[in-house]
Amino acid sequence: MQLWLIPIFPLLGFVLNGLLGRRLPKSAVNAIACGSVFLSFLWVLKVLFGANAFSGGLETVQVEKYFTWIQSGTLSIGVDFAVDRLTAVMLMIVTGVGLLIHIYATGYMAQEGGYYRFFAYLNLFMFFMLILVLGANFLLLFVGWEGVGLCSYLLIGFYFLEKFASDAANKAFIVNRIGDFGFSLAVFLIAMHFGSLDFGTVFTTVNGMPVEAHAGWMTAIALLLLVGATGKSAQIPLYVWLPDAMAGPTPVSALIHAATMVTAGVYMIARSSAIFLHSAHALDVVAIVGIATAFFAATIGLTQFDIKKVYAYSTVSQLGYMFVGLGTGAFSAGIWHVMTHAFFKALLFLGAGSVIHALSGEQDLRKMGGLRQYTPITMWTLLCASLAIAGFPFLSGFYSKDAILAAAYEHAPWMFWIGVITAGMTAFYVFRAFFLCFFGEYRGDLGGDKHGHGHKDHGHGSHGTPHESPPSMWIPLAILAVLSLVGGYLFNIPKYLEPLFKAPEEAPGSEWTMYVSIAAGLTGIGLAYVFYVLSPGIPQSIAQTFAIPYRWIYNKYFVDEFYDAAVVNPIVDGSRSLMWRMIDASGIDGIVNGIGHVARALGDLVRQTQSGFIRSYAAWVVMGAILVIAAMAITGGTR
Amino acid sequence: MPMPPPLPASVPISWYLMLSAILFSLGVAGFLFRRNIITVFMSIELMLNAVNLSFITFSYKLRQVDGHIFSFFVMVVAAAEAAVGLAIILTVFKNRQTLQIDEISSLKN
Amino acid sequence: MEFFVIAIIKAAVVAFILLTALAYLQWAERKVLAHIQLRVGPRRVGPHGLLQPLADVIKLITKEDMMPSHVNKVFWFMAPFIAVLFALIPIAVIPFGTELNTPAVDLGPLHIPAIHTPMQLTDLNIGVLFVLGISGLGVYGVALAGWSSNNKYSLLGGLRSSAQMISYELPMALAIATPLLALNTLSFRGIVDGQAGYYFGFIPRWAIFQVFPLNIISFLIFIIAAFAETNRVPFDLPEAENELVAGFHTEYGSMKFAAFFMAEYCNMVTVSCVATLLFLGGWHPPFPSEFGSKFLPSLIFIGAAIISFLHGMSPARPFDRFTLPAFGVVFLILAAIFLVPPVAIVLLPIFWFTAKLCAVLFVYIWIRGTLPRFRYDQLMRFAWTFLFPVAVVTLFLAGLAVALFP
Amino acid sequence: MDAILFMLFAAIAVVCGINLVVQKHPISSALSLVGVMAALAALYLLLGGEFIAAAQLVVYAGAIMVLFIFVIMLLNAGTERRGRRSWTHYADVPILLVFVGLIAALIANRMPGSEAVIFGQFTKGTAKDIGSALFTTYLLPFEVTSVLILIAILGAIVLARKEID
Repeated sequence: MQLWLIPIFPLLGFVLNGLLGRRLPKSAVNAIACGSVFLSFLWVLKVLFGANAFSGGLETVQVEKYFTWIQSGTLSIGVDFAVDRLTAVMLMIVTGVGLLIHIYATGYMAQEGGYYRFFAYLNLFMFFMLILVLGANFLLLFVGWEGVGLCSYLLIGFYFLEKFASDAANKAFIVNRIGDFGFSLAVFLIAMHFGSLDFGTVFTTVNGMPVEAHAGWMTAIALLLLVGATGKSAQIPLYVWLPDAMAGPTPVSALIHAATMVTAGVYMIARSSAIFLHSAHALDVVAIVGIATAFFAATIGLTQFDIKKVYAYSTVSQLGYMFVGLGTGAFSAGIWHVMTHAFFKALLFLGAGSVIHALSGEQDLRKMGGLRQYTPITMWTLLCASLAIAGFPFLSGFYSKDAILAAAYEHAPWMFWIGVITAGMTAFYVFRAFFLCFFGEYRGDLGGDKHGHGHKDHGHGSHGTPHESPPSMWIPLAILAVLSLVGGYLFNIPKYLEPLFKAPEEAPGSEWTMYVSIAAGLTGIGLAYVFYVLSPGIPQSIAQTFAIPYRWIYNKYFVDEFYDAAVVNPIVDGSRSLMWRMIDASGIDGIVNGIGHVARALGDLVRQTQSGFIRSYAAWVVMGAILVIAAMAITGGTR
Repeated sequence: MPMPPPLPASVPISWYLMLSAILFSLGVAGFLFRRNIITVFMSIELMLNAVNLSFITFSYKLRQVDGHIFSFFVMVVAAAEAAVGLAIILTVFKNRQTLQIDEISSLKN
Repeated sequence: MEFFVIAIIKAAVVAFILLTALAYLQWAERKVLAHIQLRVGPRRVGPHGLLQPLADVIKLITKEDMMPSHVNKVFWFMAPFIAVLFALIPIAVIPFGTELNTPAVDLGPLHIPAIHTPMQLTDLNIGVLFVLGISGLGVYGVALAGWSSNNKYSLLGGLRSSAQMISYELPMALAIATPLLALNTLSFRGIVDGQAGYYFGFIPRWAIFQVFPLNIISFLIFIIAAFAETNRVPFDLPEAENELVAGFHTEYGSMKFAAFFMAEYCNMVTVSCVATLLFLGGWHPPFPSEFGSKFLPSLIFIGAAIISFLHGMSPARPFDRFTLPAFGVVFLILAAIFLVPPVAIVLLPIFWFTAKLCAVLFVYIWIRGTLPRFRYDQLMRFAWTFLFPVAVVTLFLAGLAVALFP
Repeated sequence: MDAILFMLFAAIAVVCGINLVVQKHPISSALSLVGVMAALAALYLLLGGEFIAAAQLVVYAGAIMVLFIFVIMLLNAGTERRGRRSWTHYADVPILLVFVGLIAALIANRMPGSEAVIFGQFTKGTAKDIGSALFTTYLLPFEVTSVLILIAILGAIVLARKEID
């Protein structure tokens, strides 16, 4: 099937743009960037149709082995790509949504500096993401994992001249290191316990085992994998990097921090579902982490005023939903939500980007409003996305979220109820953002001076009046809008993933859960309408009456400050005082200098032999050879 | 090497190795005795050849082709070395008008 | 035992034929050059000067072998023999025809067992490499001669020839490698077998037609490099008479000079043989036998016979009245021989091989009669900046072609 | 037969090697080195390394040594003068004797009664085998060597070209 072609195209795009991009005109850079992604999208289609994956084919995994990468002892790790239905779904999401976002970015970044750099990074990200989903063993998965982490770092810090951007990049990178540490430990454990890293061998071994066998191992591996997943997918306690990651350009937020990379954790857990199914505790932990994150992030989302922050927290909360799905054993539901979320959250971010673009870089909801007459297309597309995420009946979000909630109810009713509340909050804050953005009248300054704004993408044009985006931006919006409207109905993922995961059985008489979640969503929307359209005074008064919890929530429960106090500052001080002053300055430097002195003394000694006569050197060499041979002759050497 | 009175139909491998050793030490001798840079250089080539012979011999003993590969690489490297070395010799001769190895004893001229 | 006997006999026969051929090649060269320059060439000694080579040999042998002073004697003596040696060795692996199979003959006392042996001294399965290697050694003779005769012209000649040979060996080797890519063997016999058959039934499957058109290019490169390797016009700088007074063999006389001469012509024959075997399909006729290629030799000889008879009718010189008909009779006999099937099986390949060989040799002589000599810097620049890159590119493309369309 | 051939070529090799060392004139040394190489090529053939034998002729005898002779002629290097005798000059002979003795002893006790070399026993030395080994197992070293050659060419040109000034 020539799977290797899929990631190769973006890699080529990266090489071309990265090396020559500076000299190429923008059109050429666009052509290379989008063309490479388009080619790999086409190849994905060809591969999947070739394996007629959409018409009942590809029930079993198909592996392509290319070459042995690491061969140490009995452990042999090859560079192998595999494609099964799970991979197929992820491939479609990554390349399809990725392509749309690339096209969008050509319009969005039009006025930016470092144009070619941006697209080179984006292509590199695509390459690593495809490696991640295609890899047929944990090590390749890890390679892709680290690679996307790197690209996310590069792209968050795209405006590296701004301190907040580089800080956010570092934060994301460091927080992810913690997760990756867990993940790598998990990989080591797997290699230790199974003697192989291939998905095929590992999972067949696991499935072969009785459920309770090696429970300790399984739990350890599963929990460590979960640590990795929480890092990459921004779950409690490692979610803190994602909101700051919004410092990157909006297409990056859409592609990496909403649609694809952050769902890598979900993909990884679903991929290693066999291991998780062998450890009930680990599954419970996953579910609890998920539901906690969902609720927690949703509450924060209620109060934010930066539109991208709102969507960022909603991303965290939706990822929490996915984890709930995974943790309650409804892996397919989780993946389903990955797909629908990719649609509407990418759309939300792109729409937000379009709004920001329209407002020449404004991100503060309080300075927006009344944009519906300026940017109708953006409004309608955003409406679709908001309805979809709010779980409005028969839109994409509805199906996946309902599947997850049903599974949650099967698992533990309290989880279901928290999920419902979260759904309500989700609907509320999304529409809060929507109404604040498009209804009322424009609260921004039409003068177009952009002083005093917080962090934002920079310098879209110079005009102050809001304006609709170019077609290269709203066409992807439209496509995504259609997808987020009908996506859930068209692609019934749980049914599609039957061969891999057993579908969550619908308990009879549990349809009311569906109605409850719909009701929650509608309530949220209604409340938002009341609060921010009918009588905009209410939120203020609420904020004043519940001042203390409001401030807590508004400041994100002071989690960042807590982390600073508990983790960051001690490390910084410790390394400054202890490591640097004592150990490095005195100890290591002393040793190094001492070695230098010794070397000089020896040199003075040895210099006497340097007579400058080649033949005396040769004689020395011969004597040395004689010594060696004599030693061999005496000791017997090695036979 | 001692020749046994009745000449055997074929010689043992160790004779080839002995021949290689003798050639090698002849090369060393050339390196040590000769004064002409070019001759010294040729002695190095002689040593390389001796080593090649033992490579081939061992690859005969092990019935593997690797020895041939190694000696092939040795040849290639020797070619490169000869090119550069002779160029250096030309330069030295241009600067010092001598090929006597003992007269080229200082790094500075 | 029998193996040794056959080998010795073959060696003797080949050596005899080769040496005579060399002598007559030189005669042919003089004749052709003469006709190119509208002269007659040697015609005093024997009919049409056919005995000229013999006379030359006698002259050279009987000349005084004087040795100039101040020459480095050992090398001065060694050089011509080295040259001849390395010129003669490659012939050992050149096949001239398919195979010789004779039934066992029993004449009372001496009993000749059934012989079947390739028309070749030895079929080395790295023949091509062997020829390359030995012909690479040929340069020592020239270089030593030039250096040892202690004469600035000779030294220049030696230097030139060594530099020139090193430079032109690369394109030559690359050009040789190109057909080998498709033929996929290094033994001459295998190479020729790989060129049997015809495209569309009439275009011979010779190597030059194989990886069309790359092998034609590499054939040209090979011919050019071969001219340089054999120090022939237009690359005959080592012995440029008018600037180096015969270059490396200025100081040589009589038999040593003859040795150099013989070496040069022997090299010509060798490279022509290689060209014939590698590119021109060896002994495979240019068109298939169902089109009557097996009768062509007879026809040619008969035609020659008729011509010589006609000329015999109206002789230009008195003794032609006897010589030409005699030739005609010889030709007729040859034609008759070629019509005897068992003999023809052996002789036809040899005939075609010889024909192609003579064609290539004629090109040699023709070029010599036509082209002026290169200047030295032109020679080097031509080798390194034109011939070598072209050869590399051709080899690369040929490899690509062979890999893509096996 | 094998033994005779071995004796013949080994004798040629050793004699030429000694000649290389004792001859005063570089050209004589060069020619005797060529002799050694030719003899070694024959020995390679005996050992079944036909490709290597050919390569030995082409590369060493055909190219490298011609280069040497070319340089010798170019510099017109005469017979070497008696230079100052360094201490090595006296230490050399015993050193060498010890050297050869050691190696001989080593070989003697390492491979006692080692198997006989019979022509045709080893058939893996054809161009085909070497090519396949070279382009699969040893591909990376091969490419590295090609880079090395390139560097050598550049270095040689840079070193030996006339200073244009």
